[in-house]
Formats: sequence, C-alpha cells, structure tokens
Amino acid sequence: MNIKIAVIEFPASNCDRDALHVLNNVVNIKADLVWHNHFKEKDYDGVILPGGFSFGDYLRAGIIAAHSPAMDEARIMLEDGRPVLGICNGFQILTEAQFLPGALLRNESLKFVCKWVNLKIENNKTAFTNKLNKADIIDIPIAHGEGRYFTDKLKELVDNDQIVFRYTNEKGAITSDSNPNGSMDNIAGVCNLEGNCLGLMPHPERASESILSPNGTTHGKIIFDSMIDFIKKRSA
Amino acid sequence: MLWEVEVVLENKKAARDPVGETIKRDLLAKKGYDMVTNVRSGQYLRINIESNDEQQAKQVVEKMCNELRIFNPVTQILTILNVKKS
Amino acid sequence: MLWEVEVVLENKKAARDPVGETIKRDLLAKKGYDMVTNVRSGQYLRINIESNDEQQAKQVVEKMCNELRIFNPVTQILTILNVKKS
Amino acid sequence: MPKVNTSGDELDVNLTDDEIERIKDELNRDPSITEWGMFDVMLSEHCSYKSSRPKLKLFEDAEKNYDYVLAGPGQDAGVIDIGDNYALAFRIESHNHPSAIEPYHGAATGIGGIIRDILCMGVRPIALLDPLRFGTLTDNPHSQWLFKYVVKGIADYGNCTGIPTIGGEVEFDKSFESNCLVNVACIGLGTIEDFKHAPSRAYNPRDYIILMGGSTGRDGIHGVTFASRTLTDMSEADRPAVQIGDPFTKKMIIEATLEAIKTGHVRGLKDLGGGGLSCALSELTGDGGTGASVDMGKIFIREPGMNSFEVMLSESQERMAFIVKPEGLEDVLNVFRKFEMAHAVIGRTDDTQVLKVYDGDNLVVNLPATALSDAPTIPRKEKRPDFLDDLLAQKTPEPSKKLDEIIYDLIASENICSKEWVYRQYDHEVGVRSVLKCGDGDSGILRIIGTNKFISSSVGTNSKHCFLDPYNGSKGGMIEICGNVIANGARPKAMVNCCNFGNPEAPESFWYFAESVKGMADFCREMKIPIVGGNVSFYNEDEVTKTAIKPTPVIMIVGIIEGEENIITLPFKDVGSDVLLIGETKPELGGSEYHSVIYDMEGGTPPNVNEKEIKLIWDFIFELYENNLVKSNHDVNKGGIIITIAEMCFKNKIGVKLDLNTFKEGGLKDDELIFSESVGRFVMETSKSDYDKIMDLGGKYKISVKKIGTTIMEPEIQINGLKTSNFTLNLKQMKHLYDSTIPNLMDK
Ligand SMILES: Nc1ncnc2c1ncn2[C@@H]1O[C@H](COP(=O)(O)OP(=O)(O)O)[C@@H](O)[C@H]1O
Ligand SMILES: [Mg+2]
Repeated sequence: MNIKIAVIEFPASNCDRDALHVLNNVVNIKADLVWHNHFKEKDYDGVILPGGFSFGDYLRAGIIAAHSPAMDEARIMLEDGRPVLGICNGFQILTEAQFLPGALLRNESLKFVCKWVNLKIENNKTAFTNKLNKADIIDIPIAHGEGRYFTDKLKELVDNDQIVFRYTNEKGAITSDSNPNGSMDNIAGVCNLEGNCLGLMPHPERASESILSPNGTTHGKIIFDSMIDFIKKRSA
Repeated sequence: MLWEVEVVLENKKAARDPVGETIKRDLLAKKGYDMVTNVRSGQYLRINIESNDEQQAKQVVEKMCNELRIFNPVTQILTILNVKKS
Repeated sequence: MLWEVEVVLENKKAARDPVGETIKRDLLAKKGYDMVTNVRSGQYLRINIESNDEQQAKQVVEKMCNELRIFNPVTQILTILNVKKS
Repeated sequence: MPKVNTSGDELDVNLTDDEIERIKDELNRDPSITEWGMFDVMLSEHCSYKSSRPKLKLFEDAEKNYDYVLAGPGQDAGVIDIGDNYALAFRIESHNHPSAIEPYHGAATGIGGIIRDILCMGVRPIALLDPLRFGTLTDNPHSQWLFKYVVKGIADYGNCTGIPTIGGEVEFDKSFESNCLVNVACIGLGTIEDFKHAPSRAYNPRDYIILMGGSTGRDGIHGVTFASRTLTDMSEADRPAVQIGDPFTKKMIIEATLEAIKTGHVRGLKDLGGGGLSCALSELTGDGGTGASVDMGKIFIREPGMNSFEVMLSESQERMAFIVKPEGLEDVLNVFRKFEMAHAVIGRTDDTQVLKVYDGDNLVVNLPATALSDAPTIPRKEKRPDFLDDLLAQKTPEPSKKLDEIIYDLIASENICSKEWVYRQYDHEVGVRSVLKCGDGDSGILRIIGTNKFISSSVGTNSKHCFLDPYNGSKGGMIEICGNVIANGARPKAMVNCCNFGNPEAPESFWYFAESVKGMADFCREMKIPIVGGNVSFYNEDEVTKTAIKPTPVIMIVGIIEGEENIITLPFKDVGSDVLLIGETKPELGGSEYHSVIYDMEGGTPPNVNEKEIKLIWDFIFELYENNLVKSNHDVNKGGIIITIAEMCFKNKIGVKLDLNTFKEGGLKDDELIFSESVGRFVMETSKSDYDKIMDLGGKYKISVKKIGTTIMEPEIQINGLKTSNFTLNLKQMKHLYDSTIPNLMDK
C-alpha cells in the first residue's frame, strides 16, 4: 500500500523539515510538507504536527495554531482513527485544540532547556509505541521553554492509561532530578483514549539516526516505525 | 465608539506561578524587601474595541476570550480589570 | 498594614509589541473579531506589601521593579494600575 | 556636534566640517533635511568604515587569490565553494552598544541582523555562534543582569527562528563591565545557484523594488538627533532607543525569501539593517550601477505622520528589499501572499544612476546613487601605550598556595568553568544537522544532509593576550580558533572576524586595532587562510572612566571534514592509551588565567607566535589523522595543560597518570609548565602500539612531541615528575567545581 503522511507547516514551525527528512530518508515513507492553510486530510494516512514556535508562541505556545483550519482537518483524522502525532509545539497545539487533555506550562526553571533525557514507556498500546516494550527506557532529546505538563484530571489519565512517556534517570527511576521542566508526575507524553493521538515534548525526529545521538541510539525512529505499522495494520 | 478593555490572565493556584515565585525569591535574597509578602504574575492585554456601549464592549471581550480560548480554562483564570472609553 | 499593588510592564508606546500584533492579526481578525482595533500585551504583577500608607507602598514597588531590573526603562514603561488595602 | 540647516529645519549631524563642505560641493546645492540625515548615517563609522578601511586593506583580496572564495569582504557575508555544488556563507557581527543598554532586545536583534546578512546571500541560515564578553560575575548584579538577558535574548530569538546555536564562547573581564561585547555569527548553506541568484545589487533597470516584512516605524532613528518643527513636541520617552525583535516575523521572512528566490525571478536582495532604507537603496543601486525612483507613500508605516526623514532612516527590524524582474512580479508577490507577509512595490530601478525618493509630488531625495556608498576615509594616529612596558615586565610571584589548590581554583574560575548554563538554553539541535553539539568538543560540527561532508566551526579570541601584545595575541587567537577545528579533524578553510576596540580617535586604541589587523593579515597570508569578511565595532569604552575594553578581535573559522570516520573528538576513549603533548611549552604566563585568577594580575610575558612551527604542527597532525593514529585530540588554551587534560577525562570518567619528568631538564618552573598558555599545542590520546611511528613522524617534522602520561581507570589525574611535590587531583571534585560555578552565581 502507498502510505502518505502529512507534516504540517504552521507559520514558524521549525522542526517540520526535520520530521520530513526522517520520514522520507530514514523511515523511507512518503511524506509531504503541507502549508497549514492548504492541508486536506483526505490525501493522507496520518499527520504530524511538528515542533517549533507556531505564530511565535505568542500569547501561549500552540494557542493560535490550534485555531488553524489545519486542525479542523486533523480532527476528522482523529475521529476516524488515523494517527495524529504532535511533537513539542505539536503537543502544545494538540492540548490547546483539546485533542489531548491537560496543558503545557512554562518550565519551572523559567529557562528554555535543550538536552538529551531518558524516557520510560508507560503505555505500548498506542499507534506510536506498539513496537516498544512497556518499561523500556529510551534516549531522546528535548528542547522547549513551555513543557511543564499540567492536568487537573491526573487520576483519570492514570486510570485510562493515557500517560505514554515519563522522564526518568538512566536506570528508569522517576526522580525529581530527572524531571527537566517540573511536569506533573514526570509526564512527557500523553495520548487520547483511543491511542491514535499522541503528544510528546521530546523530539523523536532528532533521535532517529545514530550519528545525531550521543549514545549512538536510534530510539526515536521506533516511534515513526510504530506509526507506519499501525497504519498498515489498520488498512489491512 | 472606541473602548479600551484591560484583561489579565493568570495561572490557577494549582498550576503554580514560577514567575511570581522567582521574583519573590529574588526579592528576599536582597536586603530591604522583606515587606513584600507575595507576588503573583499574569499576562496583561489591553484591547481596543469598537462598540456601542461599555456593557457590550465587555461582553464581546468576554465572549471572545472564551470562544477563542484566549485563556486556557485548564490552568488559567481571566479577569477583566477595567473598561473605559479609549 | 498590607497593601495590594497591581503593576503592568509593557513596551513603550512607540516600540513594537509583536505579541499584541500577532494576537490581533492572526487570531482575532481571522476569527471575525474585526471590531478589535488594537491589542497591546504586557506583564502583570500583583504585589502584596506591608507598608504604612498607600504612597509608600507605591514607591517601594516602583523602586523594587527598577532595582531588580524587573523592567528596563529603556524599552518599557511601568504603570501602577491600582493600590488597595489587601 | 555641527548643525546643518535646510529650509527651516535644523539637524545635528555627526559629520566633520570637511565632510559637510564636500557634500555641498559635490551636489552643488544644500541637501534636503532627509538627504542630510542619509549622509549622516551613511558616513558614520558604523556604515562607512572610515577609520578602519585603510587598515583593512591589509587583508588580501580573497576573491582573487583563492579560487574557492565566491564572495569576500565587502559583501553581506563571505561565501565559499565547499564542493559538491554547495556554497557556504558565514559572517560575524557585533551588537555591543544596544546590548549594553537593553541586553535582551539588543542581543535578540543582533541575532536578527546576522540572520538577514546570511539570508541576503540567497542561502538558508543553518547555525549561529555567539562569542560573548561581560564584566566578572562574582558580586556583580549588573554583570549578572547583562549576562542573563543577553543569553535569553539570543536563546529566544535563535530558538524561535529554528536556527541552532552550535557554539560560542564567554569571557569575563572587568574591562567589559559597562561595555559588554555581544558578537553573533551565522552560517548559511545553499547550492551555488542559490547564491548566484541573489546578489545584493540591482544591476538591471526597470526591475521592481519590493519591501517585505515588518512595518517601518520610528524605532532606531535615535542615532541622529532631529530637531524640527514636526517633531519637537515628541518627548524622549516616546522614542524607544532600542528596537524590539520579532523572531516570528523573522522566521517567516526566512521562509518567504527562500521560496521567493526559488521562483527564479529575484534579481537582487538586500536586508535593511543599519541605515535602513537609505543604506539598502544606495548600496543596491550605487554598487549595481543603476538608479531608482521610490514612492514613499507605498511604504507601509507603523505610525501615522511619519515624515520622509524618519522613513528613510528608520532601522525597524525584520525588513528585506527585493529586486524583481518585471515578468516575475506576480509570482514573487504570490509567495509573500502565501506566507501572509506584508509587502509593497515601492519603486523601480532605472538607468539614471540617481536615487530619487518622492513624498507625494515632492522629490525629497535626489542623489547620485554612489554619493552615499563611496565614503572617504580618515587617517587616524597610532601610538603604542606607555603602560605596556611595565605590564610586560611584571614577574610571576612565588606560588601562594599548593599547586593542586591552584588547579581547583582555576577549574572553578569564571573563564575556565563549563558554559553549560548558556548553551542548555539554546536549541543546538534543530535542523537535525548537529553532529558535535555545544560543550561536546572544540568546535561545532554540522552534517550536510545527503552527503558525507561536515562543517566544523569555532569562534573566539584571547583578549588578555591581545591586551599585552595585539600583534601576537591576534595571531594567537587565530591559532586557538583554527586549533579548535583542527582538533576535530577539519582543515581551516576560511575566516571572518569581528574587531571590537575602543575609540579610534584615541591613538592608543587605534594602535591596538592596527596591530591586531596586521597580526591576523600576516597569519592568514602565511597559513593560506582566506579572510572573507569582517565587522568593526569601535567606541567600546567605559562611559565613566573613558577606559577602553581589552582589544578583542574575535575570529570565526570554518573547516570541512570529508567523511564521518574523520571526525575526531575530545574525550579520552580507552584506558592504557598514551597521552601526548604536541608543541613546545614556554614560560609564557603573561595574560594567563593563572595570573589573573590567583594573583589578580594582567601582565607578564604573553605567548609569542612562530608560524613556521605552527604550520609544521598542523601538517603533522593531519598526517597522523590520515594514518588513523589519533583517538582523541584537544587544543591547549586557557589554564594550560592540566585543564585541557581534565576536560578530556570528564565524559568517559577516564583518569590519567602524568609523568612530567621529560621537562625536568628544561628551565621551566612547575607553575610555568602547568599553567603556561603557549599557543599551538594539542593534547592527544594515541595507541601505545603506535608510539614509535608517531615519534618518527614528529622527528620528521622537527616539532616537539612528548609522551606525558597514560590513561588509567582511576578517576583521577596523578601528577608525577614535578620539581616540587607530586600530587593527585580528584576528577569528581574537579567536575563538580567545573559545573557549578555559573549556576551558583546565576540561579541561587
Ligand atoms: N556562548 C556560548 N554559546 C554556545 N556555546 C558555548 C558558549 N560558550 C561556550 N560554549 C561551548 O562550550 C564549549 C567550551 O567552550 P570553550 O571553553 O570556549 O572552548 P575551547 O576552550 O575549546 O575554545 C564549546 O563547545 C563551546 O562551543
Ligand atoms: Mg579548544
């Protein structure tokens, strides 16, 4: 089958080309860069909302992009079960557009932080983690100033198994030292009830080629591979 | 008629306020500002709006803030501080 | 006595305010709120302060914002919106 | 300040009487007030390089002498051909004065400016670097404030525009206390065609001139004081002295510009920086041999009632001027429409060689296009400062503490400690090109996606050495920055520089500048490194004491590495390896961190440079590389060899057993051996089994290659063979000190 993924370019998205590169050249899947006003869901099997500073992150990260017509299209995909992935700014857009619960607040340190962290897989049943094992620890970088996850419905999230990733130390322990931004319960990524929509602050597209990783790992690629696998199984 | 509506968005208590906390901590670190007992921060917007009367100006701003999620109800509260002729 | 001082820091009038401009152009105008003629953004602070009188409360807050470089008079203006008993 | 009068308006101008007379003579009339303003800006030091140009002539003509140089000095950025049809553009610039008053917006708009310069060359900006200088941080809230907000300004702007900051440096020294130095550099990558598509000239008559981006406001016309009836009621507070950066608009300008160039209809491109429209229009037409006619009414302005003077001189941020073929106008406008970027066709080029600006029916500017771009130079006096002899004669006191305590003090000192606090705030990975990231090596390394080619770049200098000896100090800076790319496996390919000095009218300051330029020029000629661009920032001095900053010629080097396997990194890889010191250690403690941190002294004998030796060392290293004989490599600079070695130990927690017996015969004292900052040295990790081969090669090149130790499992540096006592340093403690200094000063 001919799988085709859309990577949406909002004004001042800036990890759009990075995601596109990984899909086209590393995962070897056809992907298009689509200007947010031009996006039509019917042409695509999945959509990625990339990292960046859509509309400068003015007012609040992700809020203005959440009102883009691209999100109406994405909602159709969400509802019919196609995969919707939000990375960093994409995650912020997904919470502001209420595809996902919670909100992303300014880092506790008040500083932007760019570094490699460890994530623990809390839920491997989503469209984006099905090739990972529960409790796996992966290497991946973060780069954000507003990544502090907050929700007033933590219990619900836990009960519904919507927490997908948590920040941990190298050994997999959830500690406050390994929490880079003050996120509630070290949460780094959450999904919707159906598991076809994921938002995460870390950047899998920066962790998909060994040359870019301090430890030579390619853990980020597994997230894209899982997404492709999910699409294949869905249409089978 | 042109009206000026002043709006403040601030974090709910549970979402914390690192900006206010940091200013307060920096203050305490310096001598002489221990009379400050609390600092809260927020985002301020001054909106100029064409409207027939004050009441309507306020209502439109309120509606707009709700509808467009100018404030995020999960984490923030919105206060209209002032409405005056512009 | 405890006072509550509300302060707004914003870019000088003649300076740009990309945040306000973007909210107006890319959000409000596109969603049909074209009766909004202008948006300016700023930082809001609510400071609780122990002081003998209103005047002193105000002065201390001004001094503190300057001294701690919470605002830079080269680019910003500071407005005290309100002083009231807390 | 002289005043000029025109039809009732009066203007204070920063022009000399000679300049005023010359202008009137050439025009054969009194310029209009707007024209005076334009001359004032264009003849300023900042735009005209009137003091510096005679000296900069020492830099050879890189475009002529090196076939891979596509654009040399005088262009918005240097551009080199790096093979496989790729053009690499890079440039460095200062934003010192604005940052000293408003660190956040000053630094942010500095980044904005340097991005525009690169974009002007038609290529995509792919990396930033930021050499910074402040007063010392300890007990100094003002320096801390400047440092905090400069870093935040760079972070917020660079991060939002999606350009990774891949390197930089930070130096703290009292002389920068009120005049911090904020230099910013940018690298751009494109194809040779991309570059050729967009010269910053308007060569053809009848092309359209389009202004795109932010609106034009009253910001940034503070350099000239305007006193006229139209503006007198406006108070100072109404005129912001510093501009507000808007990285969102900048990011959109980048994308819209690159897409517009792809249409093939853009014939010229120029950013609006210092001097605003005046500068852009006169350079486009003056250098392109054309003229233009511009309708001021078409320019989208931010504030009502702006007059032509204000419009022509506004330095509002985030604007670009395009020269577009008549038949391509709609295609280009459609690109701007897609990105919802404000734009206007403001005029057309012609063959009159005259620049005309109309305000309604009034012709407010009517100048020969070259009148503004050809400024005369002013010869400046030079004098070596009298205080230098005393400084150079200073002697190192007897060590007041034990050597190990001194080393711990040094590693925790502001200039040597880790700068992680800075680069954690920068997105240094966006673009998925960053192979060697901030803090992981001597240079930043970017891959060129789709090839097996890598770009290595580093920036910096040593102002303490330059203060004592600007000629050798500037060469030393070249050696250090070249050393950073060489340590990572790249041959230095080209250089740009940013000269930060005091008042050029003061003969001592100008002497520093002249010596420094000479040092860089001589070194580059000798080592065959083309100088492809530069920037000069004068008048960096303390407003109160009128003392100049330490002379600071900041150097930026780019190098190319062919093949991933040829990237060399700094951390020790294995236990049981040889540790070699390449290059000779001399008793050169003048201007060292050791002197400054331990004795609070600035003098002594600074490093001298022997180009012949440096050249042999470089050739030796590349021969080692070709034979795969190097496991790790790190150049020696601030703090001397132990600091270098400690930095190599940290990442993999590998220790070293040093045996410095080979130095016993020489005349070096222990502190000279350990803390000397003699230039051109490297510490390398090599295999025991390759020892003989390497020593033979060293003999062939007749350079000093000494085995000084062995890597060990224990996390410590054991130092044996000193003249005084031996001792052991604990790596964990060193690392803790190295890491905590800046966070303790800034976050506690
Ligand atoms: N201002 C800065 N911005 C980004 N990176 C920086 C900055 N200052 C230092 N670094 C990084 O920290 C590392 C060490 O810097 P430095 O000690 O100046 O290196 P070196 O001694 O090898 O020249 C380098 O990777 C450098 O790029
Ligand atoms: Mg180095």
